[in-house]
Amino acid sequence: MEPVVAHDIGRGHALHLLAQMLRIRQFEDRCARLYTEQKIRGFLHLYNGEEAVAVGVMQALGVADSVVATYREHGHALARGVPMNALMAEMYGRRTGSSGGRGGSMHVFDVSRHFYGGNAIVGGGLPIAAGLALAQRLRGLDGVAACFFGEGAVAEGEFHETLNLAALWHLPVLFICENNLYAMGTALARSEAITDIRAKAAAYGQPAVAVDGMDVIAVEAAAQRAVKAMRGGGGSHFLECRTYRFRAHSMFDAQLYRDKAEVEEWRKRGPLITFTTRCKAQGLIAEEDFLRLERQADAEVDAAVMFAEGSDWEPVADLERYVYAEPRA
Amino acid sequence: MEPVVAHDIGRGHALHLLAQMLRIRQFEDRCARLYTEQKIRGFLHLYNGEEAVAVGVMQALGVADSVVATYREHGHALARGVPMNALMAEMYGRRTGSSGGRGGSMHVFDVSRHFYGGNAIVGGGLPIAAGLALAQRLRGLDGVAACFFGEGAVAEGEFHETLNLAALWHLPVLFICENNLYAMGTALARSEAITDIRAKAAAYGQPAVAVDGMDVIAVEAAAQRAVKAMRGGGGSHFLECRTYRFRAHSMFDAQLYRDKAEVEEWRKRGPLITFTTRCKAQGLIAEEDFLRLERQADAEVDAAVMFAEGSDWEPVADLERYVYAEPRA
Amino acid sequence: MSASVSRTTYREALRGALREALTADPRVFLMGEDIGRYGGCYAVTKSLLAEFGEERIRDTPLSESAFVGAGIGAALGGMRPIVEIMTVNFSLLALDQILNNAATLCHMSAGQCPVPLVIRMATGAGRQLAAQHSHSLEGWYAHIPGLRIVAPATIDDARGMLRAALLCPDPVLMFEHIGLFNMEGDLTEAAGVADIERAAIRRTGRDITVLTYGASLYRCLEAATELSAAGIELEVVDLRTLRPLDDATIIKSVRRTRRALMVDEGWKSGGLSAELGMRVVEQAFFDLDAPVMRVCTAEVPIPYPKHLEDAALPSVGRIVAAAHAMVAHEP
Amino acid sequence: MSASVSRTTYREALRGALREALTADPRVFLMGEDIGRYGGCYAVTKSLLAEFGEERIRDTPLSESAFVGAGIGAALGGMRPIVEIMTVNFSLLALDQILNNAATLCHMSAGQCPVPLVIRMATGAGRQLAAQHSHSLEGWYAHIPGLRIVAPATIDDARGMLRAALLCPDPVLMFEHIGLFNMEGDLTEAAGVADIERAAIRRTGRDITVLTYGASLYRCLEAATELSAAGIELEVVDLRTLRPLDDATIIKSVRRTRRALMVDEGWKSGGLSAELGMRVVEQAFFDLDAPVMRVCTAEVPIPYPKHLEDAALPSVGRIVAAAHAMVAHEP
Ligand SMILES: Cc1ncc(C[n+]2csc(CCOP(=O)(O)OP(=O)(O)O)c2C)c(N)n1
Ligand SMILES: Cc1ncc(C[n+]2csc(CCOP(=O)(O)OP(=O)(O)O)c2C)c(N)n1
Ligand SMILES: [Mg+2]
Ligand SMILES: [Mg+2]
Repeated sequence: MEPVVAHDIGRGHALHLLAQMLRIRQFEDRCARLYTEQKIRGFLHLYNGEEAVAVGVMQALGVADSVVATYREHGHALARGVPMNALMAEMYGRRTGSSGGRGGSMHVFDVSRHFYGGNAIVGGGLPIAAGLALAQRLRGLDGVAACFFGEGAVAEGEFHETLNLAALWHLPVLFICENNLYAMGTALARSEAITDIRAKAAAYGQPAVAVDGMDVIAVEAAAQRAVKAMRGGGGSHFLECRTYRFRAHSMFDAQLYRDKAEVEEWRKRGPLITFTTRCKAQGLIAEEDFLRLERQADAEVDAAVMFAEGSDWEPVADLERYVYAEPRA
Repeated sequence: MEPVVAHDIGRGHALHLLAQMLRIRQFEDRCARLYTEQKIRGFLHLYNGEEAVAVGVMQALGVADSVVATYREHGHALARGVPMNALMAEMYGRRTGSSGGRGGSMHVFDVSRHFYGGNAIVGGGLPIAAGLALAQRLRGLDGVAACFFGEGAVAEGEFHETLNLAALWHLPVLFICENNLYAMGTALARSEAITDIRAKAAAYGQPAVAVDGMDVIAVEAAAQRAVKAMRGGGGSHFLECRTYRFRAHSMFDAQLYRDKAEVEEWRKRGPLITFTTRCKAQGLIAEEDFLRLERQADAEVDAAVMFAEGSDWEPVADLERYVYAEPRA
Repeated sequence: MSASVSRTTYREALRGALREALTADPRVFLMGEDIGRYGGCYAVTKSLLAEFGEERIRDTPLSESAFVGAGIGAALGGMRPIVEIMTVNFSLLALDQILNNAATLCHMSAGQCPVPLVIRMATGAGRQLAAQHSHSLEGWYAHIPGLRIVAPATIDDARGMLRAALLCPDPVLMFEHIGLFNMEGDLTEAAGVADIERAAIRRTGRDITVLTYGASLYRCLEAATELSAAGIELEVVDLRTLRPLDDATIIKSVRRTRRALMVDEGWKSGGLSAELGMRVVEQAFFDLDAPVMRVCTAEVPIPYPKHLEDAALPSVGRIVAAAHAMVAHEP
Repeated sequence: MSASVSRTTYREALRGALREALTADPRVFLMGEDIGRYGGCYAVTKSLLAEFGEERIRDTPLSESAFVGAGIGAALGGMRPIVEIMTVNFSLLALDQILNNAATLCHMSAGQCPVPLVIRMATGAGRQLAAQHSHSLEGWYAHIPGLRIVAPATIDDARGMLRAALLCPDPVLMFEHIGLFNMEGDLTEAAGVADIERAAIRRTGRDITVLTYGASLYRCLEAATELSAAGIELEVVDLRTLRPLDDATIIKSVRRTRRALMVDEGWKSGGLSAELGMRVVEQAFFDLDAPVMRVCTAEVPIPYPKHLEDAALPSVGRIVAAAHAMVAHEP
């Protein structure tokens, strides 16, 4: 892993990062409750424990950059700036949702923020990110595409095809592998003959680094370096973020495949706890800051629930709208 | 590349290897003529220049081992022992052909020799070879599966998926990459960001070596080592054979993508010429041996043509036979 | 004849058949994503890893093309693999192996390479899983020669068709509707191997033949009960096998009722119901008193919210309405 | 009106349309295997690399899923990519991207993500390329909502439909039959953009409406000439677009001829002809004087030898025989 460079972040930025992580955490905790109340249905995949990855990476992106994520994308959406109201309404399936309610938890889209899902086919987002980056290059623009996926996706053929294509064509894609050690119930060592994902990526001929995905500052710094290199005309970069998901894969998972003790061990390294402790030690923030941000996040979540519950359903008459684009160009 | 170990082969074996390579060369030269006479139709991909690879590898295999090849598989079929008569009849599409005439040049099958095609989807044979190897392991047998494919296939997702699976499960697959530098008109450097294929394969966690694919002895030795390791319980092995195709990709190819001079340069290193020269220098064979083997090969080809031309067509009434297996188990 | 039955679920019937096959035939093994430690994404294979061990219950990496292809290879190599693809939606990643290899090898090799492979996959909508997890493509797969397509709707068939699939020398794709796994009911102990070449008439009736399969069967039976009160009697045919189709049973029923209504959960255009309708027309045109009709899924990627998902799928209401429209046509 | 025409081939008409698009619209670029240095496996893109350079004529590695997916991404990113897949047979490797992404994104995102992507692929049999290079799956693709499927049969359409595809905000799959590339004929200079929502009547006739497209069109026209001598007049409809189908033109014709014969090169069961037949029956049942019929490819992986390949494909003889059988049915 990359050594963590001591890095002076200042109080304002510390508060910002913490606020973003807390928004995600509180939003999702509420979603879990809403799921048991059956207000949210379908598959719900929580990002709990991995917040530092999305928040860290997003700091490096500009408004014109694109983001492609997975079915575990609430964190990415929020960190990218998708309004929480629209996100919660999407969880409810309401027409005010970011995808008009049609996508639900797994398919959040917000094109005004270049947020392209919300892709629930493992590995399926990678080629799309390469294409978005290609479009930037062909249009003479300097936007990059950030593509998030789990370590499970690394086994898929599309990972291989896309890493090669991006490296070969020097496309400005930032591949971010969220290595949380499990793909559903399959531990990394049970799915990869060689488990060093960073090394795997480097073998395609692109800069590849691994960082502590629990450390928002380390993630941010690595993403900044990669994006800077790409803006300067560099090709694709790979960032392995070593992290852990604290909760089940989805709401249907009994977690028979891992020990409670292992989870507890990782919890001690949780991104919120470690960052808060560190910032306190450095005198950047105080306990009351944390509590205030938590309250703010909760208030934002409350408002989002209100918004969602007050929103309409899309009319059934519109079921077949948007199968084809409208209006015709 | 592996250093070529000086290797004492004896006259008998030298004659055998030369005979096999000559059979392939003469068979295919005739096929090219028959193609222009329209006796052979469809796609015809010649192996001219690459004979040392198939012949070298086959020396390492036993009767119970399996072979999976590509659409450029005449050489593999002959070297594996598919009778030339049946092969030529297949080229003609006659019912006495190895696939009853249904497959043609690209789909030679001979299950009695565990020769499983003849696969014309680039990369498509790799998973099948993994499965054949898995079957051996699960049945407690020590057979291996040899899988041939071009360097173009390396970019396909199935390459990645299968190499990982084979390494992860320690399957006795010998992956043989026939690196002839071009996939149709695409030079390796135009399709791979990193062109060292051996290194790529090694990154999956399996022994991987590169050999001079123009040197039948080097290929044989490397294949022997790999197969021996697999019989002893070892997992998959990878063998990159650096070779060159002297003729066009198929009969439709104007070869705009490479210089005549490059082809001529490689021709000097042709497997027949270098092996013959070397054996002569070592006093293993004489010019008259070469001529005799060439005559024998020609006679075998003549007989095969006669056989094919004298064979019947499969009756149209049988068109729908074998869509499903018969008889039902 | 009073058959001995036991109470179980569709999921358990499948698991029982898997267990039985693993016990009886050393050539059988299972392979798929999360079928072992996790217990299967729909829990069908739960506990089998503990019973049969890692060699025979093989968790695969996420690589649909490789492990389906490996299943083909293992079948060629003398094994009887049962491959699980989590859902039909992900099977698209393995479609090259399924169409270009599994379905093709036997014919292309003039019978030398039959592929006795069983591929199980979940299919269907109804659980708000949205556009990448809800499609019903089994009717689409039924277009491919060389494959056999089965879709058990009942608990007996869940077990019996898996048994039959394992005896079959051809590649068999078995589609299990996600709405059926929890279904409880009776398993006929002595039912044996299912005949995977025959449809079954699940309800007899004189007015309209309904051709359906899988979870839609239950919607049709519900509609039949409702229509019966209105004096319209549906004959409900459970196709069971979508390729090859059992024309004999289908046509015989339609000749009697003189009307055919197809109900399936696939998209309408180019779906299985079109094929069924064509066969009826080709073989029984002059016996028909009304145009054939079909009730299928709206031609949209299935949306997440329940009201839209319900609106997209064939409902009892739509089946009833179609039946009324059909009898309104006087011969 | 005497239109100005020029003599050309189907292949050149395609190339001309590509050249025109590359010249007119900086957002257009081409991507595919061997389209550049090699000149395209069917030589459609020959010389374009020299004219437009490597940035816009992009040879890809052998990775169908990645470059089709990259096409989707580039379309989302404001470009107008034209992706070539060598043949439909290899497109199966990219089917996940095509179905789960290209066809789905617009609806799933409530209209935010239209995918203006053109995918061209060769299709069809007749050149003895055997079971992994000869299939006709365009009718099968027509099952998928969200896609537009076009299959130009004429030189004017080769150019005009590509133009239309590029103007379309949806993913358009364009299928070019391998038997047509060398076809010579006239290109109507002023023909403009083709209407990809309408079928075209290529021959009028009173007795039977023949529904077909692509290379089969020419077999149908040949059959029509032969049948005309026997007093049977075919009306030959070139569908042109397989999704969405132009019901209006189809049904209007069938109402007049009172008979419908479908001819396509796909496998019969679950193929496009089944859908066409169903639509005719659903919309014009009481206008029919004979059961609808279809002439399709035998349900086999296409074999290599010419006599078996010919036997598998729809032939003029089979079309003629079907027509005779249909008129034998007296109303
Ligand atoms: C192609 C495909 N195969 C299987 C699945 C089912 N599935 C959904 S998430 C998942 C695990 C993915 O693990 P990973 O990539 O590590 O991401 P994580 O869930 O850990 O964030 C699986 C197998 C799928 N959605 N797509
Ligand atoms: C999946 C797929 N894509 C494209 C093709 C068309 N094609 C046939 S051979 C070939 C080149 C393959 O090159 P390589 O793997 O290096 O083998 P070689 O022909 O050099 O022996 C291509 C692109 C194919 N058959 N299958
Ligand atoms: Mg993971
Ligand atoms: Mg090559």
